Amino acid sequence: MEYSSEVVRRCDAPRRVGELPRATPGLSSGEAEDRSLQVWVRFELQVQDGVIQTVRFEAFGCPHTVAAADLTAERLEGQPVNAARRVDAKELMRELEVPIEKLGKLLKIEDAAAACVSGTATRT
Amino acid sequence: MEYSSEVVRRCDAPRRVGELPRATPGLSSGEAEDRSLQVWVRFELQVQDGVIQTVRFEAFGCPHTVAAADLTAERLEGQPVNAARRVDAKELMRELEVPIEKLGKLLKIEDAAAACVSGTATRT
Amino acid sequence: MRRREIYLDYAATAPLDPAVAAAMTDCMTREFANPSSVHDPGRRARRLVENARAQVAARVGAPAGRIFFTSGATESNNLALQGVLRGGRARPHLVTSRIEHKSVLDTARALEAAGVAVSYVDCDAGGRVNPHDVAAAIGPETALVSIMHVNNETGVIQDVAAIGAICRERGVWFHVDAAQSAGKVPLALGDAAIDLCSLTAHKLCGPKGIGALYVAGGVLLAPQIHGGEQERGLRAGTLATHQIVGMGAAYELADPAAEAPRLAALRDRLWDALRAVPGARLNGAAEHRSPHVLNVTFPGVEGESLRLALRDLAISAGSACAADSPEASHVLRGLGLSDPLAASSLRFSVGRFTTEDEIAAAAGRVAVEVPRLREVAKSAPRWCSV
Amino acid sequence: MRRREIYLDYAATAPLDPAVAAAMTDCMTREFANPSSVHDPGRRARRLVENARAQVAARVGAPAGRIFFTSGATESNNLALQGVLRGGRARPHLVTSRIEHKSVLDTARALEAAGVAVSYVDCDAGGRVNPHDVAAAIGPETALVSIMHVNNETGVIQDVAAIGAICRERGVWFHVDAAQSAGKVPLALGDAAIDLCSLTAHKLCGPKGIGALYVAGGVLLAPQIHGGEQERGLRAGTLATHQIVGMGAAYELADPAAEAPRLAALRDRLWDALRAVPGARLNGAAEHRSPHVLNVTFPGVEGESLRLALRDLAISAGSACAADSPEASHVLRGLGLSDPLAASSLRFSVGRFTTEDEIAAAAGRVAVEVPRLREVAKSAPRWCSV
Ligand SMILES: Cc1ncc(COP(=O)(O)O)c(C=O)c1O
Ligand SMILES: Cc1ncc(COP(=O)(O)O)c(C=O)c1O
Repeated sequence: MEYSSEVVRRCDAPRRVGELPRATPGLSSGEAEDRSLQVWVRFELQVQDGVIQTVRFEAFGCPHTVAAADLTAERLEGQPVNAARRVDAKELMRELEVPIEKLGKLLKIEDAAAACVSGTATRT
Repeated sequence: MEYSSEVVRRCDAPRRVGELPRATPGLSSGEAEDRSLQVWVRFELQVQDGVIQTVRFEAFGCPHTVAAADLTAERLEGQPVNAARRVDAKELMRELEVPIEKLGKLLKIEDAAAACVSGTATRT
Repeated sequence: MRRREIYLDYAATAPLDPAVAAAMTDCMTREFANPSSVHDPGRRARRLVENARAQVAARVGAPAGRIFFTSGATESNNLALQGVLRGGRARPHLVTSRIEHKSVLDTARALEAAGVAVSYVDCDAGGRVNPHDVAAAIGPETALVSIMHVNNETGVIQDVAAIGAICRERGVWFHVDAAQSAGKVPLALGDAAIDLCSLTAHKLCGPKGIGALYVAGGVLLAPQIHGGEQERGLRAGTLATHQIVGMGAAYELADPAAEAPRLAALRDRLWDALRAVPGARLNGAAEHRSPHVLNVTFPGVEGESLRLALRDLAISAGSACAADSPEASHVLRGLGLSDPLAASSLRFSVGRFTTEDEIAAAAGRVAVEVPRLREVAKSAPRWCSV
Repeated sequence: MRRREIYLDYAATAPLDPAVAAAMTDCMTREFANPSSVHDPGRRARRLVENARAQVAARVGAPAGRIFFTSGATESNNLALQGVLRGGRARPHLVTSRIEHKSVLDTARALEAAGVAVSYVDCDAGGRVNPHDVAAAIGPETALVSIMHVNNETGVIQDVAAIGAICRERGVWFHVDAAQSAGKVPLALGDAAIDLCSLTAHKLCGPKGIGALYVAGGVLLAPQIHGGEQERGLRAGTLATHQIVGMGAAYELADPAAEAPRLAALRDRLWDALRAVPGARLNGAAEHRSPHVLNVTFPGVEGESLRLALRDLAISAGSACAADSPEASHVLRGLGLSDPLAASSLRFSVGRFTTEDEIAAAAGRVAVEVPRLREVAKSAPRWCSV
């Protein structure tokens, strides 16, 4: 597998790994998984006045998944909350030079982010 | 194909190649061939008082055949004429380290020598 | 800057021993003729080939005349299986195991497509094939049993003596893939109940692209590569003298009595360090192991990310032949591991030039990266680590 | 003491070019990892492999992605023929010629045993296969035509362009054995009507034991050696990086535009000298010849004795693969020579390191030995020389 330098950089030192304190006001979280693809992703957002303030993620997955989750977490900060519904796996793939066979995994990033605002997801 | 040093020596410089002068008294000759084996051998003997005085040979054949013919020519000199009937291909093979698959060719040496004293052979 | 590369992938391939390289270079520059040519340089090349054949034969305890050179163990495995089962004789049944190398399993699959019946014997949780299971799989139609000597992913040694004895008793030929074991685990083919045995040079600090098949007297094989009288008609193609010389030198150099304990000590030292990583599990029975392979699962760490994190270590997830494939190792699944656990496993394999410092450095790197990656997946569901 | 050895058997094999040897030695000592491994050293080895693939492809005018490495042209020929005809599809008919290399003819024979119908086209007295004869042999069941580019015994070039055009028209795949021609006779596979083409390194001052098969897009081949994903599943087995690097270097170095005229001049000079030997006859059409081969009959001189007498010349009677066999060359018989004349023939083949002095010395030796041996068989019957 080849990785772009951006993927390698983010995997070596992802900047938004972890959880937000449970007591954080405006906390919402969402996760998604695909066991057959061995991928699980979770985001936690802190939203204030409709704007995403802080994002944290965790992921069990390949380097592309981890890097894309880290990039997504970074990008969502400062966006209106609806941006979490509009994460685009294809765009992540382009930006991080992810091979097409990884698309299925990256779609779980879309799902996990969207789940944060759909109100259905809770922390497992 | 491996050749014993004796075979190589005799092929490099066979000592009894050629023909005896037609007018030689007591001249007899004999030849044998096997076209499927691509072998032809001829001996000429000069016999005096029942004893073989001089022998010459010619051969179209593999190195083992040429060496064995040369050795036979040398051995027959000084022998009673009946020795030409008793050339032994197996013995030539042992002495010259000839592989078994060449036996058919060496049998033509027996035949050509014997033909010298059978009275049937003439020079072609 | 990354640290200096540490090579712990000897089961994939090994560096050339400098003495082997020297023998090859000498041959390459001096004796270039075709060993099948009858002129003097051809004969000299032929002598080098026959000398190498004797060196290989001596290492595996076989008569030189029973060693046939091929392009490697992959070809040898193909020749053994196809040569027996495509021979056009009766008994179209093959018995093998689920944990063989791909070159056996894919050949078995190709034979199935051609109408051969194949029975795949399972291994136990320790990675061992039970000889009784082999016996049970043999039927009246069985022509051949093929079981590897040392598994390339776990290093587990199979009981080829017991399996061979069963094959003899049942009148069935027995093929052993010894690509990983030759020169590391003792094997005396002449005395063993083994009819066919695949060998390769490159796992033993010899060159890649050259191997051999041992064929016991009386075993009939249909050649798979036709043309020319090389290798007594069993394998056509111009003999690669320098490659054969390299294999001969490698087999002569290999000294299992001296090397196996040294490798085992390195491997054990590595395991002693790695077992300190929480959750680390050894794959394959602890007894019955070749000295050079250590396979460890780190539950809860995704395999591909772990390999990227440890990219300064040249190690592997499974076999190199399938290194780029996303499928979990069929061998680890054969041992009963789940897909995530199989994927969270690493194979470390040591060899002639591995040092204690490298072992210590590798263990140190793993001890840093595994916990770091677990942090990234801290709340991951249970299926990720069971 | 014998004179210094003179090597005129380049059609059997060639010495390594020192630049090739240097590239191989460099690879052998530095990049030993398995090119299928995904770690850094594996990737570096992979880059060497892909670089070599591009070098080979460039020399034969093919896209790199259509070159698949094998252990040599023998295996490539087997893979082409068996890969098409054992593919399990319909059209079980092969067309080839009687003067192909043994690796084609023996494979054809093995296919016949497996139920494939084979038509063997004759050549003319000049050693050329008439494209019309190939056309006539193609039927509705024909899957493949296999005709060599340059014959290894006579050096005669076949009209692969015309034959390829016929194959295209008839919707039949065309395989060309270019073991002798690559790098000596221009060949642009990408533009030619050729679907499969066998290549080897060692006839071009590269290493023995490595070759390639060109497979045009759209051609379906069943792999013959299974296991592992190497060469996109077409040919399993650990890639022999140093061998592949050697083949790449050899193909890159080969410069037919510069070398062919030099070789042709040496060959012509040799023939000018040898034709002075009474009765000497050239085998194969004088036009349409590869620059490196000269095949001459010396009627009335038994072949084996001639070769012994000329043992300071490394030359051959026919192909090296059958060098030790007593059978007369099937190629020369295909040209219409009798068994004795075929046996009285010598193949001289020149190459990169052949000098004018060697040519003169060789001709001088032949001019001495032929008359001397004719003396030994002076009264021999006519069948010995016709
Ligand atoms: C157990 C086993 N069998 C066969 C092979 C194939 O050997 P080679 O690389 O010589 O084709 C290997 C290694 O690749 C192996 O580990
Ligand atoms: C025409 C031809 N085809 C095929 C081969 C076989 O090639 P290799 O020696 O690479 O197996 C040769 C030479 O041996 C040859 O001359």
